[in-house]
Amino acid sequence: MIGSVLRRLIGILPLVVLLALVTFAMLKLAPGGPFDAERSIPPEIARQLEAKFHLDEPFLTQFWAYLSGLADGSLPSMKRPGLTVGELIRTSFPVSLTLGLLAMAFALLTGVLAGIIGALRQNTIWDYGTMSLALIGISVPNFVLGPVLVLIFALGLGWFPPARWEGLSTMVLPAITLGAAYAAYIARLTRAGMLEVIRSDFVRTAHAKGLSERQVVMRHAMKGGLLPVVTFLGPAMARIITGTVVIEKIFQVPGLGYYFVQSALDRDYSMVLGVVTFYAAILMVMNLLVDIAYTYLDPRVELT
Amino acid sequence: MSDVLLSVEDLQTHFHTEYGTVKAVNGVSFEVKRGEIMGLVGESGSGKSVTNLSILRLVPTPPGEYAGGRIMFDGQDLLTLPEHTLRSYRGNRIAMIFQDPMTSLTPYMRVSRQITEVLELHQKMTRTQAKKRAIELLEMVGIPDPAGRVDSWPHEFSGGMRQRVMIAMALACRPELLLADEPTTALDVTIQAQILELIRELAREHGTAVIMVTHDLGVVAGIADHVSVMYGGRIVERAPVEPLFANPQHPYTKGLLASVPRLDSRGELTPIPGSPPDLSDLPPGCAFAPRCEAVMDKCAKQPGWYGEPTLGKRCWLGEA
Amino acid sequence: MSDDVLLKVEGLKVHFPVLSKGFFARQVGAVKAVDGLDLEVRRGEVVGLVGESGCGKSTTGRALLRLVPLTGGKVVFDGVDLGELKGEELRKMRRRVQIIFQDPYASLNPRMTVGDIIAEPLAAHGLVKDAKERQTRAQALMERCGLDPSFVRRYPHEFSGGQRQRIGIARALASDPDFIVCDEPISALDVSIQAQILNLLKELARERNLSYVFIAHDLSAVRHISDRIAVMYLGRIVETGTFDQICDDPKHPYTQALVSAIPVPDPVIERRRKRIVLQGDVPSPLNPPTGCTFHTRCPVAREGKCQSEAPTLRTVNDRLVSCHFAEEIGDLTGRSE
Amino acid sequence: MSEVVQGTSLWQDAWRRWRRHKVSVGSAVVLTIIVLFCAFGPQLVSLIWGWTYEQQNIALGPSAPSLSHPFGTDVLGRDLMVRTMHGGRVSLLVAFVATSVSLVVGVTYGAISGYVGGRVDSFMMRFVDVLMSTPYLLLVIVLMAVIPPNNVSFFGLDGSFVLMFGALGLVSWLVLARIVRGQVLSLKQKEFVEAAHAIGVKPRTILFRHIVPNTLGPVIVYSSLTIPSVMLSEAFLSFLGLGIREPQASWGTLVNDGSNAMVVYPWLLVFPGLTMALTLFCLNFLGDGLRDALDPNARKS
Repeated sequence: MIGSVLRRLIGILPLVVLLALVTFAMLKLAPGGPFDAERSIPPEIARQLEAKFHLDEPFLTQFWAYLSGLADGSLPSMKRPGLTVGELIRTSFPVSLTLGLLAMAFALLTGVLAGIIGALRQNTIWDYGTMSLALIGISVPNFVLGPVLVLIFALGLGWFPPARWEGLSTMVLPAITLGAAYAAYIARLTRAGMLEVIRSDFVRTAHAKGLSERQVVMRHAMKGGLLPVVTFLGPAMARIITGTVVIEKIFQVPGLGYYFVQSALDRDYSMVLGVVTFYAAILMVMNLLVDIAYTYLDPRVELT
Repeated sequence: MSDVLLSVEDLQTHFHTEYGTVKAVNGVSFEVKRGEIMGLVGESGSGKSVTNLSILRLVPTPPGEYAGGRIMFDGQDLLTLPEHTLRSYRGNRIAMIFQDPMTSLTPYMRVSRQITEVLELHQKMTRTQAKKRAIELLEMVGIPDPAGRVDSWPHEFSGGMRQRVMIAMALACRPELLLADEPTTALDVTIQAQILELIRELAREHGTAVIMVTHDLGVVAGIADHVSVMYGGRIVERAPVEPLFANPQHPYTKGLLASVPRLDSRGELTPIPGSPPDLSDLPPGCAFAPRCEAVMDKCAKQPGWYGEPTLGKRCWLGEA
Repeated sequence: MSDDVLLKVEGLKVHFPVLSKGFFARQVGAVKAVDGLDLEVRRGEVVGLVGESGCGKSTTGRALLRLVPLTGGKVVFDGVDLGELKGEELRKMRRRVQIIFQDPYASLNPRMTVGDIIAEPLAAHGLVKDAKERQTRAQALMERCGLDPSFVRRYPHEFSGGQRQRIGIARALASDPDFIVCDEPISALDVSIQAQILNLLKELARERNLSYVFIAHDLSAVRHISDRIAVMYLGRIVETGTFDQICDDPKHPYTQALVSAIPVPDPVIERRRKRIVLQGDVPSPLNPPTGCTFHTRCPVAREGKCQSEAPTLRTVNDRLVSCHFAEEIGDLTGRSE
Repeated sequence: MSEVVQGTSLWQDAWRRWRRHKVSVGSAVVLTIIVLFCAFGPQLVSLIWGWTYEQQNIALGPSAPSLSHPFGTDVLGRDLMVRTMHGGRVSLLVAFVATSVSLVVGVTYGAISGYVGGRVDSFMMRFVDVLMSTPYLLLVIVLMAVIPPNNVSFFGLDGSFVLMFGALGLVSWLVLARIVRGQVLSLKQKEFVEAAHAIGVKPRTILFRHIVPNTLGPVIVYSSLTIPSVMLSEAFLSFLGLGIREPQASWGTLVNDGSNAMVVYPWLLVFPGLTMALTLFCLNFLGDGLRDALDPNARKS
C-alpha cells in the first residue's frame, strides 16, 4: 500500500512538469508578448525586462528557468513588481482552499443526506421533493445563484454581509453558492447508488439476518451506495478549483482563482504558469487521496 | 417428529407492475414438520422463490403485496407479526441461504463481521465470544484453517467457499427452519455435491427443518423427504419423495420427469410442448391446461385440491 | 456417421495474455484456458464436450471456429488448417462451420428483425442475392425450427428464451454448414424447454448429416445427444469414450467424481449411490499445477509421478484416458460390478 | 403464407416509454418554444418595435420592463428582450456546436480505443485519465485569455465563437470517449457480435450493423446531458469576460452585466438568468427522460 502510494506520488511529478510545459508552450505560441500592450516602455527597458524574465533565451532554457523558479517559489511576477509566485500562493491559496473545503463539506453533507432520503423513501413526496430540488440545483448556474442569494439574504434580509472575506459569516454565502451544484449532483448520485445497492442480494441477506432498517443501511448498504460519490469527488475537486474563480469574483474574495484570471488577462506568464502548475499538483494529490479512500471503501479494488 | 413447524395457508403474493398485476404466488398451501426437508420444485417463474421469500416477508413492498393467506410458524402468523418481532425471528429461528454466493455476501465487510453480527444481535454475545463462535462455525462447514481465514474479505473466497460461509451464517443461531433458495444452482456439480452433503448432514444433526427450493429434480430426489411441485404460482402436486418419483400424479410432474435428461438412461426425451405461462396473464382455469396432453373441458375452471393435504394434486384428472 | 474425420484438433493451446495496469501495459502472465487439447470429430458425429466452469470448454468451442487467436497447435477442418487461413479465406470458411450460443438473450442483435438475423449468413456469403428471397428462406428455416414464420419481422425481445434459442439455431443452419459448435445451448433454458431444443438439435443432425461438438457442463444432457463424450479439466481432455464408457464405467478419477456428483432424479437410486466428494476447488488456469493438473484434488494421486509428469491421452480399455494409473485405480465408488 | 406480423423495434419501445414521461415531454415542448423564441424573436421584435440587439438608446438608459420593452432595457438603453433572444442564439449555438465537436472526437476516440483493445486501449485510456485529473478548464481560461479572437475567423463567424466551439468541444469529449469505449468493449464480447464473426460477416459490416447501432442509446443520453454542461461552461467563461465579446451577447455576459447592476436594476439579472436557468432545467429533464427511456436496465426482460 505504502509502496503504491509512493509510486503514484513519484508518477505525479512528470505529469505536472508536462502540464507546465504545455501551458508554457501555449503562452509562447500565442501571438503577442507580456509587454506588448505597454507602448510607453522604451526599447532599452523592454530589453532589460526581457532579459530579466529570460524572454530572449531559447525555449527550453527559458522553460527551465521558470521551472526552477517555481520549484522554490522565487519566480517573480511580471506585472506586480516585488511579488513572487510563491508569496502569492502562500497568501491567497489558503483562502481558496477554505472556500473550496467549506463548499465541499456543504455539498457532501446535504447531498448525501438528500440522496439517502430519496432512495429510502423512493417514489414518495420526499423523493420527488429532494430530487426536484437537486435538478434545480444543477440547472441554476452559480453565477446566477450567487447574485440572487446576495439579493435575498444579504441585501434583502441582511443576514449575511454581501461580500468580502473577513469571518465565518462572510463565508456562508460563497460556500453555499459554490457547493449548491455539487450538492445537487451528489444527491442524485447517492440516490442512484443507494437504490442499486438496496436492490442487491447482499442487502437482502442482511435483512434475512434480522437487522433493523437502520443497521442494514449503515453497515451494509452505505459503503457501496457511496462509491459513485467517491468516484465523482476527483472531477469535482477539479471543477471546484475552477469554480472558485467565479465565486471569488462575485463575492470579492481575495483567493488564488481571482488572481489567476487577472494574470491570464494581463498575460503575466510567470503567474499563470505558477498557478496552473500548482493547481495541477494539488489536484493530482487530491485524486490520489480519493483513490486511497476508494480502496478503503471497496476492499476488492487495489491501488495501482 | 410429527409436529408441524410451519404451515402456509392459501398464500397470495402479487407484484404490481406497469404491465399489470403479476400473481407470482397464487394460493399456495403446504406444511413443514420439524426436522423435515421439503423440496419445492418448479421452473423459473413458477413462484417457488417468491414463496420462500414471503415466509420471511423479504419481498419488497411495493411493488410486491401480500394479498392474502397466512403463514403460521410455531403458532404465530408471520404475515401479521409486527416488524420488530419478525426481525427477532429472522436469522435466529428462521434463516435463509440464497442462490448466488458471489453477490449474497456484503463485499465491503469482512467475513468475521458478517457472522458475528448475527450472533451479537440474536444471542447477545460479546464481540470476542462471537468471534470464537464464528471460527467454530467455519470449521463446522468445512473451511480449512478457519482461524486464519475468518478475517478474510468475501472476494478472497471461491464460490463454493462463500456458500459455506453463507451456511455458517445461517446456522449460527441454530434455527428451527432453514430456507434454501437454489443454493447450488450457481455452483459446479462437484461443488454442488459438497454443499448438498453439508446441508443434509447439518440439518439432520441439528434437527433443522429445510425448505429446499430448486428446479433440479435430481437435487430433490437426493435430499428431500417430501416434495411440492409448483407451476404458475400454485402447488400442483405434493407427495413424499419416493411415491412422487415412482408414481407421479399430475400431468405436469409426469411431463417434467419424462423430459429431463438423466445420466442413468438414454431413452428418448418427451418434451412438454409450449412454454411456461405468463404470470401477468394467467388463464382462469388450470395454468397448465394449454400444454397438457390430458386437457378436458373442465380444465377451463380452476381445479381444486384432490387428495390429502400432504399427498395429492391440483387437477381435474381422476376427480370424477 | 462415417469413418472419415471432418475435424482434427492437435495440441490446441489458447492462452489469454494478462496485462499489467499502467501507462505502458506489459504482459505479466497468461490465462491458459486451453493447454494442449486433442480431439477428433467424424462426419455426422456428435461429440459431447463436458467440464466444469473455467475448464476451457467454451474457449475450445470458439477456437474451433478461430473466433479466438490460437496460441499453439492445429485445427484441421476437412483437410484445411484453420490456423493458416487469413482474412477473406477464413471468412469464406465460416460458411461451413457454425456456432450456437448459450445465452439466448445476448446472442441475437436486439436491433435487427428475426428475418434479418436468420438471413444474415445468406447475405454475408452472397448465397442469395435477392433480399425478398432471403426473407422467404428465413421463414422456411423458422418453420423448420418450430417458429411461426409470420413473426419474421419481429424483434428478438418479443420472443421467449426457448424461441430465441430456436432463432439462433435457424441462423446457424442458414448457410447449410457441415459442422456446428453448440456452446451450452440448453443450460440457460427452463427445464421443460430443454428437451424441446435437445430433440430439435438431434433431429437436425440426423436430417442434414451434421457434425456437432456439443459443449455442456451437464453430463446427463450430453448423454442424450452425443455419440462420443470428451471430458475436460483445466484446459485438457482427461478422458474420451462412448457415452456408455464415460457414464457407466469411467476410468479417470475426475470423470468418476463428476459422474458420481451428478444427481439422478430418482430417490431410490440416489439413496443407494456412493459419491466421490472432491476436496477443494478447481485451481486457477493462470497458474495450473505441475504434472497432472488434477493431482491437487485427486483422491488417488501418488507422490512423485503425478506431481512431476503430465500424463498423455492413451488407450485404456478401448477409450482414451490421461492418467498415469488408469489401469490400477479401478472403481473409486467401490461398486462391485 | 400467413400474414406477416410487424414487430416493435427497441427504438419504438423507447419512444413509447419516453412519451409516458410527462415532465420530459413537457420540457421538450418548453425547449422548442425557447428555441423558436430565440431564433425568430429578433425578426419579430424588429418588425413590431424596430429594436435590434445592438441598437442603443442612451437617452432612455436603463428602464424597467414596460409594454414596449417587456424585459426592460440595459444601461445603454438596449432592449433586453432582444438581447436575451440574441444571447440565447449564441449560447444555444455554442452549446450545440461544441457538443457536436465533443461527439465526433469522443465517439471516434472511444470507438477506436475499445475496438482495437489491448495495449492501444490501455494507453489511450490512461491518457484520458491524465487529462481528467488536470484542471483543464484553467487551460481553457489561459487559451481564451491569450489568443486574440480577431486572428481567428471561420465562415465569417466572430473569432470568439470559433475559439469557444473548439475549446469547449475539446474539453468535454473525455467522458463521452469513456462511455463509448466501455460500450464497444462490452459489445465486442457480446455473443451476437461473436455470432456475426462466426457467420462470416465482413468486419466493416459488423462495426456498422452490430456495434454502432447498439452504442447509440447511451451516446444520445450522454450528449443530451453534455449540452447543458457545455452551455454552463460557455456562460462561465463569458461571465469571466473571456468568451463572447461586445456587442455580441450570450446568456453568460448578460448575467454578468446583470449581476453588476442587480442592486439598482434587478431586471437585468432576473430575465436573462431565469431564461437560462429554465433552459438548463428543461435540458436536464429531457436528458433524464431519455435516459429512463433508453436505459437497457429499465427494460422488461
